[in-house]
Amino acid sequence: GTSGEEESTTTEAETTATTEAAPTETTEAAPTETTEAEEMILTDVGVDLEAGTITVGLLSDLTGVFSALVQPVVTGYEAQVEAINAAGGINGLTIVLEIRDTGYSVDTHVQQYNEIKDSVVALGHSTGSPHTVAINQQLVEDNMFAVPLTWYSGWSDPALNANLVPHGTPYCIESMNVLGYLTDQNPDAATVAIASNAGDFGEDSAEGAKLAAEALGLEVVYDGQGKVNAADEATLAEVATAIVASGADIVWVTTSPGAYSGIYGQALAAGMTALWSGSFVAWNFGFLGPDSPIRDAIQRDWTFAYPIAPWSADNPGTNAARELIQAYDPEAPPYEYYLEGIVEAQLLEAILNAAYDSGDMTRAGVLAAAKSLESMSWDGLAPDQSFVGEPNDTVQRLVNIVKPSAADLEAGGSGLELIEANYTSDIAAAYQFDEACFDAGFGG
Amino acid sequence: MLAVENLEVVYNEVALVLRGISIEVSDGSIVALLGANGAGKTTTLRAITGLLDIHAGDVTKGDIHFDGVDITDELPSKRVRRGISQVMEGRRVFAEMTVDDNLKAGAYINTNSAKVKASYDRVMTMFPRLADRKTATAGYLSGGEQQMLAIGRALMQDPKLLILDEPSLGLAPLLVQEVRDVIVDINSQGVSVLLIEQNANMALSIAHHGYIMETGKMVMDGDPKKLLKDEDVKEFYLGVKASGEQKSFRDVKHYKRRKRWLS
Amino acid sequence: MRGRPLLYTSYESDQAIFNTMAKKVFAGLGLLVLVLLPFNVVPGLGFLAAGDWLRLLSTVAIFVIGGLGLNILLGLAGQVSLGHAFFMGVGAYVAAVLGGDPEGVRLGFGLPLWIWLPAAGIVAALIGIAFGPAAVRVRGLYLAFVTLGLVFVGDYVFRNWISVTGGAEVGRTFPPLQFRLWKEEEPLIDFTSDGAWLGIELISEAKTFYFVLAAALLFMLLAKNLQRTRIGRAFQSIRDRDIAAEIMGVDEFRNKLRAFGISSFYAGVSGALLASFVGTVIPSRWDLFLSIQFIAIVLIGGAGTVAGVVLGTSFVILLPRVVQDATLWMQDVVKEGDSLLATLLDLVVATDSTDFGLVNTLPGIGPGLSVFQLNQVIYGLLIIGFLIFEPLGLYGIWIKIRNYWKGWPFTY
Amino acid sequence: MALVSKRLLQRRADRSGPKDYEHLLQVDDVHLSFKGVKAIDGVSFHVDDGELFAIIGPNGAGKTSLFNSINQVYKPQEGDIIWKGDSVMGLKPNKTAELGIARTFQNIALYPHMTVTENMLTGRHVRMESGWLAGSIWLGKAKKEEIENRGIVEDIIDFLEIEQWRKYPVGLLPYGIQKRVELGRALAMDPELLMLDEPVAGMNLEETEDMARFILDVRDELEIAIILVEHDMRLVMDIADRVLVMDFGKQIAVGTPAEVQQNPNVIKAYLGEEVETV
Amino acid sequence: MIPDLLILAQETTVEPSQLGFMVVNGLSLGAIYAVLALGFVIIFKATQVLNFAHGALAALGAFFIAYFATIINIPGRWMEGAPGWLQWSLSVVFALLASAAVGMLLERIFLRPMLGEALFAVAIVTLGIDIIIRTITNDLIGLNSLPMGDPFGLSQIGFGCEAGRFLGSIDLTDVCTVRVPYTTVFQLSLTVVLVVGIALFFRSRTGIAMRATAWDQETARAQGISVGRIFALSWAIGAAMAAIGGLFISMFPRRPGGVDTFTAFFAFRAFPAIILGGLDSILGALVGGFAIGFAESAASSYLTFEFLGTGFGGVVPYLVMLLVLLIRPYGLFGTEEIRRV
Ligand SMILES: Nc1ncnc2c1ncn2[C@@H]1O[C@H](COP(=O)(O)OP(=O)(O)OP(=O)(O)O)[C@@H](O)[C@H]1O
Ligand SMILES: Nc1ncnc2c1ncn2[C@@H]1O[C@H](COP(=O)(O)OP(=O)(O)OP(=O)(O)O)[C@@H](O)[C@H]1O
Ligand SMILES: [Mg+2]
Ligand SMILES: [Mg+2]
Repeated sequence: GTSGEEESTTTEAETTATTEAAPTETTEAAPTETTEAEEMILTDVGVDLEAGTITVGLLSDLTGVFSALVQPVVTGYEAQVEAINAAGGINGLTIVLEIRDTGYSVDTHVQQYNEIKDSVVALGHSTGSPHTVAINQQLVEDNMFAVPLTWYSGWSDPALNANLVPHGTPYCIESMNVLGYLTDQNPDAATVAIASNAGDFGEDSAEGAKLAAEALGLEVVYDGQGKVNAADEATLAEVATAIVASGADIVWVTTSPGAYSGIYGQALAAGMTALWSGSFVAWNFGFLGPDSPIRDAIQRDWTFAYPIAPWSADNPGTNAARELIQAYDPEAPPYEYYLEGIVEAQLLEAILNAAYDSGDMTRAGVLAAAKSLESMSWDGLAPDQSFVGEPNDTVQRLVNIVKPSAADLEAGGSGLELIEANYTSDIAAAYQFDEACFDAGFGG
Repeated sequence: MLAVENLEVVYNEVALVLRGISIEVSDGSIVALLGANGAGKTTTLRAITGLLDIHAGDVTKGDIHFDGVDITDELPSKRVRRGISQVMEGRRVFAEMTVDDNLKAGAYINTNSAKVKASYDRVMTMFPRLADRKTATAGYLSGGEQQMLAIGRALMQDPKLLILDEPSLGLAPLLVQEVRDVIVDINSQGVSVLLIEQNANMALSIAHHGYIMETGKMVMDGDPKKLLKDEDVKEFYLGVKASGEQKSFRDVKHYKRRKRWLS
Repeated sequence: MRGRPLLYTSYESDQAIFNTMAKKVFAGLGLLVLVLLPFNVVPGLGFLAAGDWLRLLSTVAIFVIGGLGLNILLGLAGQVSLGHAFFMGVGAYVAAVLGGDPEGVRLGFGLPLWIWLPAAGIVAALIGIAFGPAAVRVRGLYLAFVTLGLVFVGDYVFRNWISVTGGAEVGRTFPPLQFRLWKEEEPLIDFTSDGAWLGIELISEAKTFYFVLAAALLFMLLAKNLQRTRIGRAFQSIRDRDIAAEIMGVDEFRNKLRAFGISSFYAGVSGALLASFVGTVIPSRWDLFLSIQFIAIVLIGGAGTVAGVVLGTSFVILLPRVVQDATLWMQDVVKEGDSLLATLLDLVVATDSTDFGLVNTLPGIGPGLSVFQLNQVIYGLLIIGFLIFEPLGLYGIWIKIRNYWKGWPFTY
Repeated sequence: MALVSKRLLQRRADRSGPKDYEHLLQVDDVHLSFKGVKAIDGVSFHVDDGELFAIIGPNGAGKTSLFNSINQVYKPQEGDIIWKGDSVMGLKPNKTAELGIARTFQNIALYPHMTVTENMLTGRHVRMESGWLAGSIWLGKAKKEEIENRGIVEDIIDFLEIEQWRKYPVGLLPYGIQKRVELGRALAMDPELLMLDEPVAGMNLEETEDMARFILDVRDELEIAIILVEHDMRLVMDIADRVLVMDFGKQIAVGTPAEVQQNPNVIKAYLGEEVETV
Repeated sequence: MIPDLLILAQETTVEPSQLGFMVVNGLSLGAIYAVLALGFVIIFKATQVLNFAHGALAALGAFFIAYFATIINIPGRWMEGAPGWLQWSLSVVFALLASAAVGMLLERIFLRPMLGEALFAVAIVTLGIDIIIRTITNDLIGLNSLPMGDPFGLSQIGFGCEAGRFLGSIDLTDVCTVRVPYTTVFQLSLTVVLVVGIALFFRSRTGIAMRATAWDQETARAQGISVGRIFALSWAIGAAMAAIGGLFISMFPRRPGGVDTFTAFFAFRAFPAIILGGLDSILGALVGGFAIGFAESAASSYLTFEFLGTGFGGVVPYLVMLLVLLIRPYGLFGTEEIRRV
């Protein structure tokens, strides 16, 4: 294309006037499927009215440490986009995905962004927090929005989110919800042990847990915020020892699935019994398999909160999503991350439709459309969310409380049983959100 | 016993090093193979024992028979099992292993422990110096000690044919005589020997037959006694003047150099 | 006949880096091509003028500097170090602290590039020298593992020293590539924004490219000179025969320390440039894999030569992109269908979950590997294949080609 | 005789000042053992300027170990080694090189990946000065020094007649040429004492003659003292001024070749009866 | 059920023995490191190859075990009624054979052509292998972690338990001074058996042949040693050891979920153990493995001061290694390099 000479910092007005003038003209002569829209659709990069395509980028970790999570997200995304296209696309325009593997490396993320930035209208998702921060400045310059594929509460911070469209419940709100739920159910619980990965993911979650503990009157008997390093076995043993020593009633650990099960296993081996939870990212349906040694124990001990519905939830949105995946890939195991991909793709669809309706499909137009999405509904697949207003208004506080269930797994589900949909605890609901729960110091 | 016929060897697919040589070692004999540096003696040995491949060498013509069997393309380990052992040029002891372990490695193909013991004892009596240093790390032995170890290691295989590549290199005069005696001794026990040497005097004094090669070709062969009398052999291999007296190194002239300078 | 007679009128001309006319011409042409790259005028190389390719080439230039450093240690002095990533990290954080935003969340003094860049190298070198005595005590592979320890200790420090590094999974931003005389607001030369230089419009990627290219060329020159002078020879003699070298008068200890220091200097500079170039770096960037990548660079290029480092770096850095483009292309061809090629490829490529194929075009699960996984596998295979078929490295291939043409038309 | 270039002769002239020492090298009752093995067991001798001194002895007698002790690679437990009146004991090996002791090795110890010229230039290391930074920048003094020393090395290359191999990595050269390069590298150090460890082992007659000629030239033209360890008795007896005989680390005889040859102990331990035919 | 549990939890707030936990954890870690080190050392000892793909092989081996034992149930599917432990053991044997086969294949395809090349060039080849195996293994493992299907489950032996028993098999919720999972007992006994077996093997004729081959392949061949067979054998053993290491890693309590995409990284943690013991020493692998296991376990139990930050336990092995190397440059039992002129 026109890479190289292209101006990436031109203003909106200039863009429409100068670049891509040709395609704009051809809209009049465009095939009829560009609907009866007489008004001109403004475009710049990534939307080709002549070819009838909208190109959207996905920066996904497909071979790195989170590939087991991100691969199904991308598959779900693709499935949904295929469905959208089959149903006529965005008013006749086909969505084309430009998928790039970042391998969960910041360098590669930035490099891949630069490879696709001149051909896409927006980023359907961007895996990883420092990774997304690393391209944030360029996103602003390029007038593109991106959906961060992480749930850091700081994404709602105006300092960061000019071009970000975060969806789902932030980690810290998730903590508040689950701890609220657990103390509701177990009024005797008096102490909590908290441990987490370092960084936005773990520490945002841990901060949330601490805020919740304070509000709920739980005593924090071990604070292992930032102490877990999933790739360092020694930290798992250290944290497990400390958790056991603390004798907490509730344990909140936020880390990767393997590390979570490792800490849990070592605590079990030391004879500890407690209520266990942590960010849903730790969940993996392998833990419930018939051969898993902890199969029974986790059904007894674990509770999670999901930002989307579990696989076997029964509501229109989830039912449709499930069918979609099963049709797209009959081999696909039931797994919530497919649904996450669908959630993201539906969000994209809504944004693109809104942009089309506004007649402005330039990057800036699409970004504006995203930022003015009043109420987005996923029909139960995920709690509804608004993207307009102050952080305190837009931040998602609803979660789905789930518990591991072998029965669900055997019945063809993902092993997560929906206990309560669209749940929000009192502290989560009341929490005044005006800055990140945990300031990771991104961009500093 | 060993018959090399019309052998051609090429290195790296380009360098023709052996240009059709033939050697015969008959049962129970000692055969000497002499030749200037780079003549292809070691290459001949490699071809016989199957170690050319490591050096990117190939037999492109000719064949090698051992006891009537064509072994030209056999694996080296197979040939060792047939009874062909070698003392490689440059000692090549397993430096990080002890003297004993070196000998044990030599006895790898020999699974009969009584036989191994017998060979071991034989080596120890042959080279008392090694007996003193049984547990020493081979890499720290002196040059000559390493040479003894290399010879001893080959003897551990109880060979039918022993090929030695410059066994006298770096050995003290007395030891050269001893090695010579060892060779004669081994030979008297029924082992055929192919002896590659720079030390023509020593080699020809015990050989039953001698070959002389020059840049990949056999230039002369015959009865060692005759070879010892040959004028060229005398001049180029024995350092004896036409007059019959030994040349002195002090008399060596700069003539070659002058000649080069003039041209 | 062996080669052609080389006639020199003085040892000086024989010892020059480009000691033949052909070499001079090639070097000049090569430089010209590099300078013209961003202008899309070089036939066949037009695609390299795009921003993303210029970024890749800049990455190559930055890695060349680090690679030269390791080459001095590994290729010349024969010391295997797996700790190169650590020294790059040190350089990067020195740069970050000295050049970082004083008002930012992390420690920063806002000093200009001409201070933080050399300082990055110097501090890394000092740490390298401080570590040297321990490194000199152990030899060979043990040294490799001692230096591996550096990477892990470094990782621990980098994770925990949050005020400097930003901490795990967060990282920090680094000073941009801008030239200021002192802490003034506006940079004199800004390598990171689009605009005109001497009236010529350049995108930011081109400016960055020029800057790192110049740096890489400078370091190449220094490395080449080092290699062909007294100390470089001393390094090589230690590599080839350490005890003999000592007996011939080379102080093994001092020279190993020197090699560590110089190599760490290069690493520090390279790390600072890399961090500055990417902008945001998390501590795990300086991991074992980065060290290993540098070893691969040196070995694939052909240890011991400057040209080898350049070739090796290009291979290691550009290969993933080439493989990626190839696999993506394959995916497209198969998805398009129709052509003969597509039918052929379809045998190996699975387009949906029920189709048979070793590779599928789905990024998620499905039969066979995804194209992205294939990308990885091909990368691995190429590295292996390369070392198997050309153990002398890319430089070895180059020499073979050169000798072929030298001898032409008499090729044996 | 114009066998050696003026520059090399100049070096010889530079050395010929008044002497303030008794012997160039003096080895004084040296003992060296490794974990119970007595490699050197009380050896004493001296070497004077320009002398060609030979050491012979059975394998494992400790000859190489003696060289290594003089170079301080091995640290003798007892005794003293005195160079021009000062003890070298405790010095690092590279310091002995700076003093002017050069050496070749029993198993060729060249730098196989470097060319002949480069190998010889490493010999110049101790006689050069420029550091890594000066070298990296390649300006002024460093450059001048490099070119100057290249000239000296070229003289030696000429002297040893290995011009045609100049640019070859030595690892690829024939054995005989490598031995010659090794001699060249030692000569490049401007030594006053040259220690040669079996310089003609594995060489054919022609190569041995060449090497003998070079050794004699070095001694005669350049007036460098030489210690020669060699098993080739013809060579030793032909060219040595004095011979030391060792056995099991002990010194069993010293004297002129003629004396030593007749010594019954030497015959018994080393030469064997048939010395003439070997 | 949940409320019951809470009551239990409150009743059991007896201080568990941290020392006991540390020792048991150290033993289990030590076994893992020792087995990983053993596989690595064998390959190095016989072929002079630094196998960077060891971790990937461990993950692949663990996958094989999970695959045979739980997914396709081979040979269990043909032996209904046989005791579970027997079925599982046979599956493990099958998986080890598969791993060994992979090891031999890798050697034959990728490493044999590298015979005689520089050590580090070969090491980089193993790195390429690592990338390939890891990618393929990750693909095979898929999205969920795969448990090993071992018969030990969560069973433990308790020492000094409250219920009056001093020693015995216990419930998860019993209160004991020291608890040792069956899996740890299994790991320890298997490690001892393996080390003894391999040490004996190395003293044999094949062992000497392996060392000879490693030092000088050409000369080894000249002794009638089939270098190819030695290489294949050592890679087979090495890969099988890696698989056992992978199994150990992927068990309760360390990774009750089983093998996942992180498993492959674990082997790098065994490096200090390998070096501490000496790169080419079987005994060293054992001693190094347990020394490092204990050092790490002790550090993560006791060195938890705030100022040390996070993950100090993880660098302790490297610090121990550095310290030992400064005193003994070839590790505790490594062969010294021959250095002489
Ligand atoms: N691996 C190799 N590749 C290429 N050429 C080789 C190789 N090995 C030997 N040659 C060449 O083959 C020729 C014969 O070598 P060979 O080693 O067989 O000679 P030789 O008679 O044993 O000599 P020497 O007396 O020095 O041991 C020489 O010219 C040598 O350079
Ligand atoms: N570094 C060492 N460690 C242990 N033993 C050694 C070491 N160096 C030499 N030796 C032993 O010391 C003795 C003398 O060895 P040295 O190499 O000096 O003998 P040499 O006289 O040079 O013999 P040759 O003529 O065979 O070369 C030998 O027995 C040798 O094994
Ligand atoms: Mg030979
Ligand atoms: Mg000697």
